[in-house]
Amino acid sequence: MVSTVDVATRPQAAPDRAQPDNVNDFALVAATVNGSGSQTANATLLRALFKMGIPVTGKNLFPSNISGLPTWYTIRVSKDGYTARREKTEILIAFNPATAEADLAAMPTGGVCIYRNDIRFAARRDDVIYCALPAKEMAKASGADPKLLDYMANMVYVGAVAELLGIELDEIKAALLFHFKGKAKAVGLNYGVVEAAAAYTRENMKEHVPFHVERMNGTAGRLLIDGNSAAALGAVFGGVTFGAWYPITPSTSVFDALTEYLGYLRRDEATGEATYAIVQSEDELAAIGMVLGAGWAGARAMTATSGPGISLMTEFAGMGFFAEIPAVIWDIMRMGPSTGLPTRVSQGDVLPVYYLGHGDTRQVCLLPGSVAECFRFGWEAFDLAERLQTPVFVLSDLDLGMNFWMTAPFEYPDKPMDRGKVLDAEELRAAGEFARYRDVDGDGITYRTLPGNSAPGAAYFTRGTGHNERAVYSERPEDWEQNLARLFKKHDTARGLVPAPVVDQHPGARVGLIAYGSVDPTIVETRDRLRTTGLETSYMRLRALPLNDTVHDFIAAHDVVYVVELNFDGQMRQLLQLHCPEHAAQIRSIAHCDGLPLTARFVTEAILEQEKKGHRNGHNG
Amino acid sequence: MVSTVDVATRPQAAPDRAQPDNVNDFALVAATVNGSGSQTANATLLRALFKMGIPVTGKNLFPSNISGLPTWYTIRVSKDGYTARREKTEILIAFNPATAEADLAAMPTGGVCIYRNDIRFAARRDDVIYCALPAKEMAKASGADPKLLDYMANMVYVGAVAELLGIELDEIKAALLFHFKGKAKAVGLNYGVVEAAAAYTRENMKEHVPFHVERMNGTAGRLLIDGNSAAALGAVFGGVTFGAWYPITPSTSVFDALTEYLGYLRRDEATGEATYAIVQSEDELAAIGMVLGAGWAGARAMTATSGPGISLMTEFAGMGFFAEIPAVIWDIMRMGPSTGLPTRVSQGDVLPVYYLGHGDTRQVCLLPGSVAECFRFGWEAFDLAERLQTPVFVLSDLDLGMNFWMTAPFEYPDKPMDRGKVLDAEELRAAGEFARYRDVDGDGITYRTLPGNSAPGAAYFTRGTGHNERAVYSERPEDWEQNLARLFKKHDTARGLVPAPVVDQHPGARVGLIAYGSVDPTIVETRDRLRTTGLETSYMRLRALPLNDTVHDFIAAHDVVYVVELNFDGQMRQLLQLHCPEHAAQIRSIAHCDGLPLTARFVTEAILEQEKKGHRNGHNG
Amino acid sequence: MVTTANPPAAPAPGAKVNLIGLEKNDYKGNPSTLCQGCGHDSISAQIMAVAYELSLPPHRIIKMSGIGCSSKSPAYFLNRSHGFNALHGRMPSVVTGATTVNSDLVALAVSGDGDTGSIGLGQYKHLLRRNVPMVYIIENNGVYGLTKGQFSATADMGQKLKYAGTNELPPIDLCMEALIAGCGFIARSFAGDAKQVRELLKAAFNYKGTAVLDIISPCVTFNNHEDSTKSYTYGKAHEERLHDITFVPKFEEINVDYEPGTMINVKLHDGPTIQLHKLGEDYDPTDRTAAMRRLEEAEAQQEFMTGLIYINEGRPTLGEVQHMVSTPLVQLSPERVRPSREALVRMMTDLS
Amino acid sequence: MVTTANPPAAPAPGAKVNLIGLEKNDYKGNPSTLCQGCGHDSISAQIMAVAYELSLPPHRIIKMSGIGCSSKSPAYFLNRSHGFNALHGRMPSVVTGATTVNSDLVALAVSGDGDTGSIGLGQYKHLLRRNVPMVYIIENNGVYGLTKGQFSATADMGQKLKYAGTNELPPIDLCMEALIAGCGFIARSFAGDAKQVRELLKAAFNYKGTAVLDIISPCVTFNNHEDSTKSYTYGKAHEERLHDITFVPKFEEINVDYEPGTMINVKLHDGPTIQLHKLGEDYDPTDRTAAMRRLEEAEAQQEFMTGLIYINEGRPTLGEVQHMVSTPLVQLSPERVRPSREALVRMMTDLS
Ligand SMILES: Cc1ncc(C[n+]2csc(CCOP(=O)(O)OP(=O)(O)O)c2C)c(N)n1
Ligand SMILES: Cc1ncc(C[n+]2csc(CCOP(=O)(O)OP(=O)(O)O)c2C)c(N)n1
Ligand code: SF4
Ligand code: SF4
Ligand SMILES: [Mg+2]
Ligand SMILES: [Mg+2]
Repeated sequence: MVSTVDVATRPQAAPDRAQPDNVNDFALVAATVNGSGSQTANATLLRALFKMGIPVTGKNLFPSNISGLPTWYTIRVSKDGYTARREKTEILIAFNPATAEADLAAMPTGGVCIYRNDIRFAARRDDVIYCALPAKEMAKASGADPKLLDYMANMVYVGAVAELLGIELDEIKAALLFHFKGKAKAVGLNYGVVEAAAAYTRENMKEHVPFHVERMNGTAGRLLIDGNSAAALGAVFGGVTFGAWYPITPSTSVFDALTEYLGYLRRDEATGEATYAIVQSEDELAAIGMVLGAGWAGARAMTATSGPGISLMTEFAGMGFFAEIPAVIWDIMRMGPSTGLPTRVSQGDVLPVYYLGHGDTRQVCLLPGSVAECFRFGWEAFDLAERLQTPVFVLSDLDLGMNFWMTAPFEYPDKPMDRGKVLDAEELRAAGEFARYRDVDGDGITYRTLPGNSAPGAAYFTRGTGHNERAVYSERPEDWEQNLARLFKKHDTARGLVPAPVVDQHPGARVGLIAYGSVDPTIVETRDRLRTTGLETSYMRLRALPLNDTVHDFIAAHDVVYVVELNFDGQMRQLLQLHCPEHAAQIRSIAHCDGLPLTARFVTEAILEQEKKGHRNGHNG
Repeated sequence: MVSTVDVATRPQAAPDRAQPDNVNDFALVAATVNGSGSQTANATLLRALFKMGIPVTGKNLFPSNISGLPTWYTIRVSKDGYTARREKTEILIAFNPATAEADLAAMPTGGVCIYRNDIRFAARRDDVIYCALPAKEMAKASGADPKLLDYMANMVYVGAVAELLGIELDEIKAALLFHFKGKAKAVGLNYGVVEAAAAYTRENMKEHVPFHVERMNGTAGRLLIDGNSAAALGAVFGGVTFGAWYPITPSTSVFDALTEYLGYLRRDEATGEATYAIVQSEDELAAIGMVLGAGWAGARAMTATSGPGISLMTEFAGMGFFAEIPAVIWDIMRMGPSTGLPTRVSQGDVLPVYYLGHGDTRQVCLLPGSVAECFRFGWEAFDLAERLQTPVFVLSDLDLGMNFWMTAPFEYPDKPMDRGKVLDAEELRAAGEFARYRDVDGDGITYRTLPGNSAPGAAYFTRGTGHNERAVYSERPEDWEQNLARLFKKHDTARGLVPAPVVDQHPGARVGLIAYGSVDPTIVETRDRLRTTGLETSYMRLRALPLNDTVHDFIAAHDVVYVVELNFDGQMRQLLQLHCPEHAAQIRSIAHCDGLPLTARFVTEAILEQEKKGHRNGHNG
Repeated sequence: MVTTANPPAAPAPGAKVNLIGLEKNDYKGNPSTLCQGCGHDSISAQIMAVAYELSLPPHRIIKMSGIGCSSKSPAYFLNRSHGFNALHGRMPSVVTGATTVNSDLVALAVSGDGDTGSIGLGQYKHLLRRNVPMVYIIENNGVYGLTKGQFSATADMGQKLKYAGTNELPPIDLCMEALIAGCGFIARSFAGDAKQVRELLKAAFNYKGTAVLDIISPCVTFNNHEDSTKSYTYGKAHEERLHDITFVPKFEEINVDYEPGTMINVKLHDGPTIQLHKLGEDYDPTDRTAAMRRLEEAEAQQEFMTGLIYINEGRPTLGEVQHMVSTPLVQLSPERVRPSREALVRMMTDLS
Repeated sequence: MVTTANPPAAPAPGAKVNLIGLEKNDYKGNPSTLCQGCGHDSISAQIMAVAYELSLPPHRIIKMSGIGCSSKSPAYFLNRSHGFNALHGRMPSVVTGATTVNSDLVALAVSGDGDTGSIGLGQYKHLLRRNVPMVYIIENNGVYGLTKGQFSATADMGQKLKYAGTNELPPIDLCMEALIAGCGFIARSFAGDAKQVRELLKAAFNYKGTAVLDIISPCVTFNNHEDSTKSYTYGKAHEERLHDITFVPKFEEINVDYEPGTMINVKLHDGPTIQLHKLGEDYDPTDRTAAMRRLEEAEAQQEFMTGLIYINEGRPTLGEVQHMVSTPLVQLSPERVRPSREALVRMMTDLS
């Protein structure tokens, strides 16, 4: 049975009929239990909205657990195309008794609470609209296999939400077809529940719901995909031939997708044999060891991991840098230090990865800011690794990697593979002379040969110990110094080769914003909000480390720059201050890290506050 | 037979008789083959000079190899008490045919070349004085066991040097007695060779040698010891009860000494049983794991390693920081990145260790600048680790750790052991309430209980995952944020607890110098040299990370500060710029790293040059 | 043996208590967050039961684990014991440090097949070599549960999993690994065989060195289909007990007598006895070569053999080879660990 | 098998050359910097001899090692082969990557007992489980040479060393470890037994999976005193050969015939044969259980047994279970590794 808040008790705060409904600009959250299959329900809603042309994003806030704990899935619909997280969720789907009370309390006034009718609220608010659903009964009624009842119960809210918000049932059906890869039986079963729930809601929900969606043209030609799948697909088109990995959240889906896509796209038509090899290693230490072995032998090799795995790769990372071996390492950042929060997002590995390895090391890092960039860096990372003969770390994160984002179709690589300075037998015979670590071209990048090269003099000895130009062990001070100086020269060469920052400089703006990675959508929205307060800003989105000179120019062009990032220590802010010591004092940090993606509201307020008190970023060293 | 450069051919450059001899202010280098036992010969010379009251230092430049490769042992005698490395070595002991040619070429004009008479110099210089020794013959003549012949041959140069420079034979004998722990037979055998060689030299060497030593009073009440032994002794007096380690140059001697000293000083008189345990682990990952387990259980636990081991400890280091477990880790720094040069010195682990671990970590580091400080930090590190409940890294290096240095006798700990905030059963029953991670005192340091505590509520669950005040796993954003904020508050508390920098501020000096660790003696000498050029400087010797405010004041008080360090990347310079962004541009880097200790000449010239062109330290980020 | 370490506390009126005056509740943990029916939870239940039965003082137990669903489980039992949820595969080193400095502690470790057999294999083997005093439970389900169903190193060859496909590598037998590493207490059991798990646990708690329990513990979410050798159905259908095992505490008289040859009694170092009642075969768990042969056979025939595979208290523990004072190191007074001022002076003179 | 991979080059006039026209000198390395008389150097000598005899094309060999004196030795042989001096204990993972992407390469790895048995035990075991095609030589001296004489995990119990004192832990038997890890080629030898080392090496180069050679290689500087089981004197006095072994290349006819029962012939996958001439005992190296029992015995009796302990080419290699195209992955053309523009379009439509 359904709550109908009668006129007498209708909250003052509740939207006044006169006031128009909220169309295509709100968020809903589905509070469920993980392992109950609510992912299908949520994905269906998301896709249906998307196919109605309405810009959407979905974010899954899930526990580090397999089943039984609370999960929240937020869908934001935004006619303006904003995709950042948004604190306020006007529509609550309360399907988890364990959190229903708190979820209700967190709702904004005038919100809609769609709940399982077996949930009893102790403190029932009278400033929200209720819609109770006999989910269990309807699930049973569906005649589905008892094992699937929880699962079906979730389909009930899909139907109810569709009815209340005006999501087209055809799109729901299409989404189910897509999800179940056309399996008629599954689709029928689920859609049956959806229809029944919609009908039930239509009959029983008398209350007007002041939110609805309308078909628009905001997603034409676009698709929904998660960053890890995009990364994997990019690697496939980057010609990856070897992958070694050890499972760890949130990077696991990179290799799940990689294995799947390679299976489709990289088997010999005739024989069905693989043009690649994937090894699940015993740990991350072995994974990067295998990748370096493969890269040394001439393969495009990659691994994917997260914080704890990165820590375990430290020694090999230093060797890769020093022995100059190409490798691609995806770090899907989660909350650290230590095991931290495996299912929460952060950008906490920027500084440690840049300096990964004891001694004087500097690693090359790419910072994808969208799923399209995950795809692009997926192949470009190999070009850079082979061109620079060094490990390339791609720092994505849980939010970008595991959530669905809208994107234009990915662009096919716009340049042939760059295999770097490799001398084959013929070239070597022609060249005559070969010294593995001699800086022939003056860019710090030297020539290498691959094992198997039959030309005399092709062989050399790869080592993590000090060596001369001929890769022979040497303790001569000059040899060490020259070699390390060349490595840092190569690092400077890298500044010009890695993807340059994307700059939107606003003429005359006093304030500049610098950000990277999954924070980008937040900055886009933040700038609009700041503009409404009269504060115009410029924006530089960093896409790689090492930094280059455009950064100086950008900072120099503004009185103050705010570095916005999702970690505690203002890690990129530190690297920027080191890069521009002369501007260090005008670089301010907006670093925040509580496991959730940054919201435009938070960043906007943080900036306005600092602007007010003009406070300087103090001693963080 | 002996070369006597006759008058006609005497080099112009050769010291003019009129000119007084160089007394107690020169260096000699013994070029030998490692594994040939030349260490005894060199140690004997060093100790004899020291016992004559002449300030000395010995530096061993040895290969990463067990036997057969060139080794150079340098002894500097300095009436002024300088102990830094010095490029110029006026006296060459050429006992290694493989390097004799180059060693000769490297000598300064007017130097003395004492060589094995079976060595033939292709390019014989006529601006040096020669003294040839029939080493092999004399070794045979000694009647020593054939296995010991190479060894005895080295004793020959001891006798010759003693004779030529005027080292008292009694002190040589005393040194041998000390070395052989009084074993008469060994002493007799060796001393016999020394005497014979001295006699031979007296008779055959007609040429005047313009260098000699004179007894003085420069070493009264002091002793010679290496930093690793000092560290071990300090740990013993710090009440270390558990050590786990894995061998690695140059840290191995820390545990060799620790095992030896514990054997003397930490056995039960009655039973002879140990009040400690030492475990040689299977690798460094296990070593730090054992140390954290022991520290968690309430023991004072330590390990010692070098670069590669540090890299392997990364994951556990992050956990130690985050789960707040006391531990002491000695990093005897060698040349990195990667396996690098195991027998060469550097200060290349400062930055990587300070940030060791993925996510937002900050480690506490101590920076001993002398063997006396190695001893002091040997025990003080435990007080800090237990007070701060965090791993404490002591960053020593190969030069400080493996070479002999003069020092005043070590001072007994001037405070009782600080075991930190540990609640035992009684205290807990009294307190009633206990939450492992609650900041009761507002200093970021919380209370802990040890396993075995019988009071109800004493138990808690240690984890590397996100947790609330009660150490229960929590994904709540507030819990994560508060906990990390507290950890950084604790880090700020540490600023006040770690050893403060040692400052010698020169009134009105424009230029400040900042250095740490084994670079200290070089700075002392550099400042004197700069003074002679009219440049007065102030000096701040850092002794720990995190940095504190005195650093601001020091930098603010000078127009420019030079950060002098033994790495490529100016690692401490970077940390200083981050600590004082408002002064970042006036902080300049003098970083050099070729495997050898810095010399005063090099640093002086580097500073004068930068002063000339007033060049600013550019983009290092 | 630790059962009577503490003076019995005053039992709560009426409540059923054990020898040290604690109730079953005193051995409880937090509610489990594992999947309904996960084998790990049934093992946790046996741990609580045994700790109560043996009257183990909770404050002297340390719960040690790595990372994984299995490694989470220590949070779900013995809340009155300290716990240490270490890093993935690195629990053994942490236990080595903790038990060496405090010999009063009873280490109870829970790990998984991935935690021990994949990333942790090196530490596992070196721990066994050192014979660190502890109970080492491996909750073996042949998959990585917490990361959602990849093959672990103990997965059977040819096994199929929903996402991971087919496993083409031979399994690592963690009991055989323990045996050749010199481990002196090796048992295999099945989470579905509560009584055997209990009796083996009691024996393990009374063994002086490292006691390894490799317990097949089905992952109901990712590896519980009929054709999986790590499933409940398979286990129930195929379990082959080497013997029926009963643990007899030292204070209990053994007065029943059995026909000769029907039972083996294994006496443990301080009194208690393990009774092994003969079933199908003659099996002597004190014979190392026999154990090796039997494990070989079982693997060759894909036989799911459970019971006490090998026991031998002969080897010294790590603590013993350290020749330490009897007082646990962490309890030594400052005077005993910081030498005197005079001692330093002596050292200084010796060095100069 | 790689012996006839390359067309014979024109031999230098007069010089003695092998089947591919190379002289002994073409297999040399840099001068050794190891101690005079180090066992590792004699093993290097046998490697050079065998590579020449088998006419292995140097450019197809990769020399792999970890860290240690032993791991340095690849610099002292086969200068015409690429080498990779990896990290301490981590060589196995590097070989796994390199050989998987280029099946044309012949991996020759040299490690030490510390490198493999201590820090590297985990990678060693997992490599064996995967059956990575390679020759894996362990130069086993029971100590850490390069760090100056600490005990390694293979040091015998009760052994004494100048600095390290007495070893109180049992040794790890790297052959037994290999056997239970599923390795199909396991041999133990002695650096002082040049002929046996040579014949075993030839066999190993012709084996298709991981071939483990655990060669006792005395450290003359730190562990060569009479009472050390890893010394020359001990080895010479106590070596017990399981059999006399002769490797017969596929192109040589075996026409001598022996009395029945005096010899075992083991045929390898592509032609060559290993002849095992019976000595004291009847020993069949193709019987896994027998091998296990024999290793047990040898360890129990502290017997220094050498020879081919176990051989079985049955298990697929890592390359085989990857079901890859026959062309080595590193030789695939860009077209074969970067799918077409159309393929991307297809993926994009499927996803939208
Ligand atoms: C260094 C590191 N790598 C990877 C992970 C991710 N991870 C967590 S648990 C786990 C596997 C656990 O498997 P198992 O030990 O069998 O435990 P189960 O969940 O099956 O009980 C992995 C790979 C991690 N936490 N740390
Ligand atoms: C991570 C790391 N830890 C420690 C070391 C120091 N180290 C170099 S070689 C070696 C032991 C080598 O022993 P083994 O493998 O037996 O070789 P051997 O010298 O005896 O031939 C050690 C501990 C290192 N190089 N890297
Ligand atoms: S996933 Fe498997 S192992 Fe993990 S809790 Fe669920 S059933 Fe247990
Ligand atoms: S120390 Fe030992 S192992 Fe190393 S080279 Fe010398 S003899 Fe060989
Ligand atoms: Mg498992
Ligand atoms: Mg060795």
